[in-house]
Amino acid sequence: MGLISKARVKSPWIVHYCCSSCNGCDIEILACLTPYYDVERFGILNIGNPKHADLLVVTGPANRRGSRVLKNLYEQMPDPKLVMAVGACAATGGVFHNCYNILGGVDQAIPVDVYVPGCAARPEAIIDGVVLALDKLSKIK
Amino acid sequence: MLSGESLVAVLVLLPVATAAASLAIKDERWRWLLIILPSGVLIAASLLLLAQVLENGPLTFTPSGPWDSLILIVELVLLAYFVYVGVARRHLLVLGLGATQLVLFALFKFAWLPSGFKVQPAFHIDLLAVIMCLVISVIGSLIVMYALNYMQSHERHLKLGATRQHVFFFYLVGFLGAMNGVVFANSLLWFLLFWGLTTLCCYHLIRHDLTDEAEQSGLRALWMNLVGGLALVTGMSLAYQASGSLSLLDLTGFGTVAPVMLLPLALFCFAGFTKAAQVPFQGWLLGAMVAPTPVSALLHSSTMVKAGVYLVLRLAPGYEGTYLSAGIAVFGAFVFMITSVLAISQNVSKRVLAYSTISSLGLIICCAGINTGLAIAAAIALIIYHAVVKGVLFLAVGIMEQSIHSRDIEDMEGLVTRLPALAGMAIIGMVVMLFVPFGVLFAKWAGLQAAAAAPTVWFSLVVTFLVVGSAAGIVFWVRWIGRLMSHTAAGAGAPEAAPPEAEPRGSLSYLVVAVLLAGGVVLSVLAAPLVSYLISPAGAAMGYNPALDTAGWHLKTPFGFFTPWVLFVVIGAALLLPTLLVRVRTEDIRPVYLCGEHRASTAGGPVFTSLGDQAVPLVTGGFYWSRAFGERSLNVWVNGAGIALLAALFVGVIV
Amino acid sequence: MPRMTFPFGPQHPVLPEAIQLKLTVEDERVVEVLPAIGYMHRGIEKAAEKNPYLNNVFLCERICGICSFIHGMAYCQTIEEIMKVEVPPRAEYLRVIWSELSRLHSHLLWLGLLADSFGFESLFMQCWRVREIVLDVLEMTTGQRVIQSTCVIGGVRRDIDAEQAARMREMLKTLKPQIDAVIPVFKHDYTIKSRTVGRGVLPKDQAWKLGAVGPTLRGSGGAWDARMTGYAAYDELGFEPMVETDGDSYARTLVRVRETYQAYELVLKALDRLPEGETKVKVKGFPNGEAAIRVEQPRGELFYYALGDGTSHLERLKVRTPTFVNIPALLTMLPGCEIADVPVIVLSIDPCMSCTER
Amino acid sequence: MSLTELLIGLAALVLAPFVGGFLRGVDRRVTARMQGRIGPPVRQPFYDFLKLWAKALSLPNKASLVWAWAYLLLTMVTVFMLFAGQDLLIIFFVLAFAAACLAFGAYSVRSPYAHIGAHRELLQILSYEPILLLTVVAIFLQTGTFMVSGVLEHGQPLLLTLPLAFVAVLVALGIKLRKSPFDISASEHAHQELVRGVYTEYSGRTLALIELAHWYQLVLILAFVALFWAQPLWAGVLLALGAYFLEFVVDNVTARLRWTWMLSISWGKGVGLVLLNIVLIQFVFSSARV
Amino acid sequence: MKSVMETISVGKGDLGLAVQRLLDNNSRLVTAVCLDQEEHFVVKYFFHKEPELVCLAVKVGKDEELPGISGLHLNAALIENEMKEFFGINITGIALDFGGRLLLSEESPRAPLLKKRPETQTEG
Amino acid sequence: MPWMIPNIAKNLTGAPATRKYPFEKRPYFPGARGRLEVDFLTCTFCGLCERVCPAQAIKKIGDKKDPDVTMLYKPFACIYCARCAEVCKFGSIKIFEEHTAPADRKLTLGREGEPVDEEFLLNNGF
Ligand code: SF4
Ligand code: SF4
Ligand code: SF4
Ligand code: SF4
Ligand code: SF4
Ligand code: SF4
Ligand code: SF4
Ligand code: SF4
Repeated sequence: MGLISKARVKSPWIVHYCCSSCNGCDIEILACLTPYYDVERFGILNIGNPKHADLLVVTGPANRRGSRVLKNLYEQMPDPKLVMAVGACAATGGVFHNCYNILGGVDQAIPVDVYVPGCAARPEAIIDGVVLALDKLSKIK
Repeated sequence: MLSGESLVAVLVLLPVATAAASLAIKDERWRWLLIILPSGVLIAASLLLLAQVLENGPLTFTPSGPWDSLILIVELVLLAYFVYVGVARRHLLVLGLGATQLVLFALFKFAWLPSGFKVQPAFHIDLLAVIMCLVISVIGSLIVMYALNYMQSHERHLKLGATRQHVFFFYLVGFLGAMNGVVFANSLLWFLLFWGLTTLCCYHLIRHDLTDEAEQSGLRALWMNLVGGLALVTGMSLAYQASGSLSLLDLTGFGTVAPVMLLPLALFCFAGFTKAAQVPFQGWLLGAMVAPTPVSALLHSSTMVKAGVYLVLRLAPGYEGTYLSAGIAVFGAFVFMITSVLAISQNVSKRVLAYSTISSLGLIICCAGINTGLAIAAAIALIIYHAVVKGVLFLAVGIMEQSIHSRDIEDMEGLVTRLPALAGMAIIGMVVMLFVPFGVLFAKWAGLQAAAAAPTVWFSLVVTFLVVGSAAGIVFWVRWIGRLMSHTAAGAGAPEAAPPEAEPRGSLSYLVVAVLLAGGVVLSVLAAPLVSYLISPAGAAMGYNPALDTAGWHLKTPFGFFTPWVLFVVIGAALLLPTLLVRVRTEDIRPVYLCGEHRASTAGGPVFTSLGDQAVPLVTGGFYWSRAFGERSLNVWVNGAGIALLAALFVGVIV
Repeated sequence: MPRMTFPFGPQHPVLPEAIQLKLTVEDERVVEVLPAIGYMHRGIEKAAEKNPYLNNVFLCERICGICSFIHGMAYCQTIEEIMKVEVPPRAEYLRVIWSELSRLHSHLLWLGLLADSFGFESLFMQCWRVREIVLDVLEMTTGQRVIQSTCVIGGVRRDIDAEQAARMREMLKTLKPQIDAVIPVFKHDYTIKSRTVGRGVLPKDQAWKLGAVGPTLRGSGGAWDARMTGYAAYDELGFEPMVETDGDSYARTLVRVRETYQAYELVLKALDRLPEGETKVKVKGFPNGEAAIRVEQPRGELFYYALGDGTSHLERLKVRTPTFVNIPALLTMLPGCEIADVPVIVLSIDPCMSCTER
Repeated sequence: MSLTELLIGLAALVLAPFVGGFLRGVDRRVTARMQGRIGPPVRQPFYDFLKLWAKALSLPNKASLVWAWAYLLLTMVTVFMLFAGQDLLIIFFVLAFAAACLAFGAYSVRSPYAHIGAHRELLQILSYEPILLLTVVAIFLQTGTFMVSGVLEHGQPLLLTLPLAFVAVLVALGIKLRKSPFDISASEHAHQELVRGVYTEYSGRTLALIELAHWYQLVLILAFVALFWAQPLWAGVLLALGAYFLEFVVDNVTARLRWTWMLSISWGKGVGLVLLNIVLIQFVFSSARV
Repeated sequence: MKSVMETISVGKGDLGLAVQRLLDNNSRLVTAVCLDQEEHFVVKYFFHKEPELVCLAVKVGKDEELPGISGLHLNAALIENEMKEFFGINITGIALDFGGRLLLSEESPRAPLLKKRPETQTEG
Repeated sequence: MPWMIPNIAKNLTGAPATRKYPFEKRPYFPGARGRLEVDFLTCTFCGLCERVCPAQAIKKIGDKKDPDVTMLYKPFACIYCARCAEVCKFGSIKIFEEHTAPADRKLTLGREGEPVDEEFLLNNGF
């Protein structure tokens, strides 16, 4: 607890996987990194490598190939790690709920810690989601 | 205690005698005995000689007896034999060069020299010569011992009917005698013979396997070395004309030399360049790789090419402060740089080693050209360290080649898991070759400082070549080490790492590599005493001021300071700390990052899922940037520049 | 020469979406590229048969979130053509406005991603910063930043009133100088040119034969833009395709740069000429018959085909997106380039796997 | 080495991470501001370090651990040596060894991205090493010594006689700090075609070690830059900070370039400039030579 | 109005010829659409014939082979792969055959776009 | 190379563009579709919204005559298209401008706008 826990909360590095999403949420996540929202204020870096990341951000529903990749990525992340599902698709399949190649939300493949609703999820909502995730992270011993 | 004279006799004649004996004896068991015993004697004798010279100063004598006539006869026979080879192999260059040399030598000896001309003393053995002798006898003998194992497997692989090992060992052991002769001789007439004998042995060793490629490479080595021989004979005649002497002592006579002496000196150095395979004569050494590995090891580390740099170094006091000296420095530095750069594009292990040898020799030559006390010390140190480490590397590569049946660095990927002991030794060897605090780099450091301190505009060019060359060296060595190390750990999804292949750790060849490697490391640790007891005195004996202060086991030049032991401690810590501090469990080992598509890896390495959900094995080949650094794109320029530099050297000397 | 074979993607920080390129390289040089796709496939064409046809507007919009408006509009146009619906002129103009705003934000987004692909982080940030203004305009006029859900069969669901139009003009006025500040970097910067000029060359006849569309085609000198067919209000607004001839990544960049300005002008022009009237007509009945529609997306020509059998559900909906036909062209550009060029060349066609795989 | 030198060296070992981490924080902050963002707090690198340190162990193999440690320790040695006034040539030789350890770590794993990163790392060494060594020689020609302590005693600011070498050092600095346009082997910024290049396979604590080593290296390089105006000290510090700031600017106004370009810049322009400078001082300032 | 469309019905055997004629005209394939009409497929090839669309419609029995046109027009390869994958229609001679693994993975339903899919399939 | 300099110089000297969310919240645009509220009290269970919902995020459980009839709304499946609000003749569905809050569970809202437990959903095949 204490310093380490604070450091964790202050330095969440994310890896983003676009799992058959429509790109709507992806570009909103990217927008969070850019000047108007600038999540680097919270120490967030889009590090792009699961081995370095603390937070796996998934957009889009789990489809069949994608869930294999998700499992692999999740497995490669060192503990403590969190998963954030961004958008209606990632939570439940959203508008793609009745597509034959879709298994449903991301939680069909890996455990999810935070769901961010919206289609597309707004940058503000994503930031709120990160804050919620960090709250969870601070409780991890 | 044996007298100095008899030690010299042992060091020169024992190898010859052993060689002759091994030619006669074809039985394996006897050969082992016959080789190992004299090798031990040779090593002991060289050490005794060292003790003698350290105690009594340079050993100078002329053996009594009709040696001069014998030498003359053998020399004529040798030259005639070269001519014969030219005829028999229909090689015009060999024929022409051999014949010219024969004629020139005969003219010089019979028509020019007064009959009964004698060079006194025939032998002059100072500390430099003893150091060379140590290198030759100790490392050379170890390589010969290694060859015992190696040649057995080699012939097994080649499925030879009748063994040809006796011939092989004849030349191999004889080589050592000839080399000792080269470094001991003071009389140029004697020197010429021993020089020619090394050429002969070298030729036969390279063509030993008798394949077409071997024959071709042998002939190339022969003609290139004959060019050097011719330069030597020419130089001799000019030197005689200028000074009336054929003694190396006189030639390098302390004090200023007459300008007329510069040309013969330049010719001698040129001969040294050919023997040291400097650009544009690098071809013969690269081609020599076709020979069995002990040959390469011998040629590269302790003999042959070292004779070339020895000559240049030996003559250094003679041309100190002249245009020739600066020219040699620039030339050596250029070769150092360009061969390092060329080595970047090589994926054949022995070619990398060959280029690195040429490069190191270039550095030694460059140091000789810089021609200050510090530079000479650096050159001597380099000769020692390079010989030891290159020996390790060649011998290790030889075993690798016999184990994996390839000399391609690419096929050595992950050798640390397949042949851990051997790969480990090779890796340490390369690290010793490349980094501080080990000996080779210490020498490089001294050389660079010496070059920087040499006060003419020319030397900025030398320094530039040196820094670029050392950076290039890092590239090819580190990549090679990287290839050896690259592996997939058990636990990273792999069922179990492939078991290491059976390594015959106890065998003689492994032992030799280990001993040499240990020698390299120990000598690096003992750099300070080595400098103060051997290298500085050797330089002093040649008339140079000792430039290195070794008080407190530091190495101190007038402008710099280096404390190796601190770094040894740090490296030790780097190896120990993680092992002591961190417990790694198999479950902590994760598969490599393959963009989220890794699968359980196989013994062959990582696998990823690709097109159509198919498993595809990962291939990680090395990069060699052959478009940028390849021989094909650079060779023309390299050779052109080499020739141009040599031409400039001679033009400058003559004008 | 030794080779390396490894996956580039599906998860890779420079790839916008999940696609795997199986790369084989010699040194830094790419000698073989094989695409492995299917990471984004959902089955939207089938889902479109399962949904009532009116709901498909929202599904189609989510074939891609970047130019989602145009997807929705294409679907609407297809159904309108089958059902012979006359869309009111004001709706047509509004459709152009939102289409071009989509193009504007998409091109700015792309310029940013391109900058990112060669590590020009500050330029990426700058482009995305400029783009936020466009998103604000979209949010103000449609209610959502990236997926507008505004186009419906028979017209549009929202109108731009005078107040909004005024505010929009104001916002667009601040946009112009900001675009002007980033564009010269793409055009003139030495480092950018050295990364794009002559990289990924696609000759004109090859571009045509391989089916390339959009800026990929126009960068190679092919003067085809689906807006030339004059759908929506493009007829009245007047339209010329932007064409460059060099066929390299730089030319494709220039095409988009010029289209950015063009889109900006078109928005203003449409806003100025916005006719009064209805924005939507009531649609009755079910589609019966077939239609094929082509519209121009930021990435190129989009093709929709629908077949209705007079029930509430379509018999077949087929979507062919621009990236789908640009992939063959991409595969001919890659071999021979350097690893470092892969992201740049891949991005130069502005791939959109989500719509390619549906 | 005198006792004071020893103490200064040890003090530098203790302080360098703080200074280096702080400077990295400033870097991120200023870069963010150049991009119109607010950016992370200046203490951000320390959070990152602690977080990485506390992550669960996860390695591709055991060897990479050894190399990460070796990288850190050797880098620390260079910092110690520089502040203890040691031989500049040796310092850069050790630095090369450290850089090689980073490559060894990447090579030890059969991972395509790490390997390509390591190959490119070698090209980076090939690019900056000659510049640094040659600059040391140029400094020697001015001061008559390779010892940092000796350089400090040299009265005249080196920048006045070695302006071209200084420019070349800035190029080397950019390569060493992995700033655009030279961030080819591994970028500080993740959107690079090699994922994270040489760092790809590291994670958690080993990555923290590497980060720490980078802080040391930053201090080392900036201290080397400061040598160009060693007396008075504050001028040197200003010079170093100025150079650092210049790197931010260059980082933010250029795209990443390919390795061929990097090599041609560093050899053609970098080495060329130092050489020119050396030749110039030999002709123009020959009287100033010791 | 927006896109004028002219439909030409061609026989399976004449397809190649018709395509070649269009290509010679500097037309190019826009896409092909497969329609499942209970007892047979209808494949519609849409060609861009400046500035209009031309549609070649081919009727193929469910178990008949349809010769691919990717040999004539490489552009068609992906489209044909997709049709084969989605409908199980037997297109022969595809320039680059992904064998039904272009978009669908191992576990995906087979021929998902058929109106009546074989009973054994899992519902998507 | 110099082309980017004006941009960064301007950024460096000017104020950052960053909206300091969540510390400062900017006003939403009128008509933004951020959050949905279903007024289950005025709802008539006509089921129209269910039929037009493209994401099946809103659903009627039971029959109108059924005393247990209830509406379920899944904010985590909703795509915020506002079709339901458009068709609801009773104005029972309201759209708000601020976004729906993220959560660590996918809540489903039931009759009173309260979360519904998972079991109920499973039993009703939702
Ligand atoms: S939630 Fe909506 S915007 Fe986000 S990925 Fe899914 S469909 Fe696209
Ligand atoms: S590679 Fe192997 S088989 Fe070939 S010669 Fe050498 S040892 Fe024999
Ligand atoms: S943020 Fe990176 S990974 Fe995500 S869509 Fe963009 S480029 Fe791809
Ligand atoms: S008839 Fe069909 S399409 Fe119409 S509302 Fe009912 S289910 Fe939907
Ligand atoms: S091309 Fe891509 S970005 Fe454009 S609409 Fe289609 S899916 Fe979206
Ligand atoms: S009749 Fe039914 S729908 Fe109408 S108000 Fe009453 S409960 Fe609601
Ligand atoms: S807003 Fe759209 S998705 Fe959400 S409940 Fe209403 S109709 Fe369904
Ligand atoms: S449309 Fe309105 S009234 Fe009808 S069920 Fe939905 S919310 Fe209730």
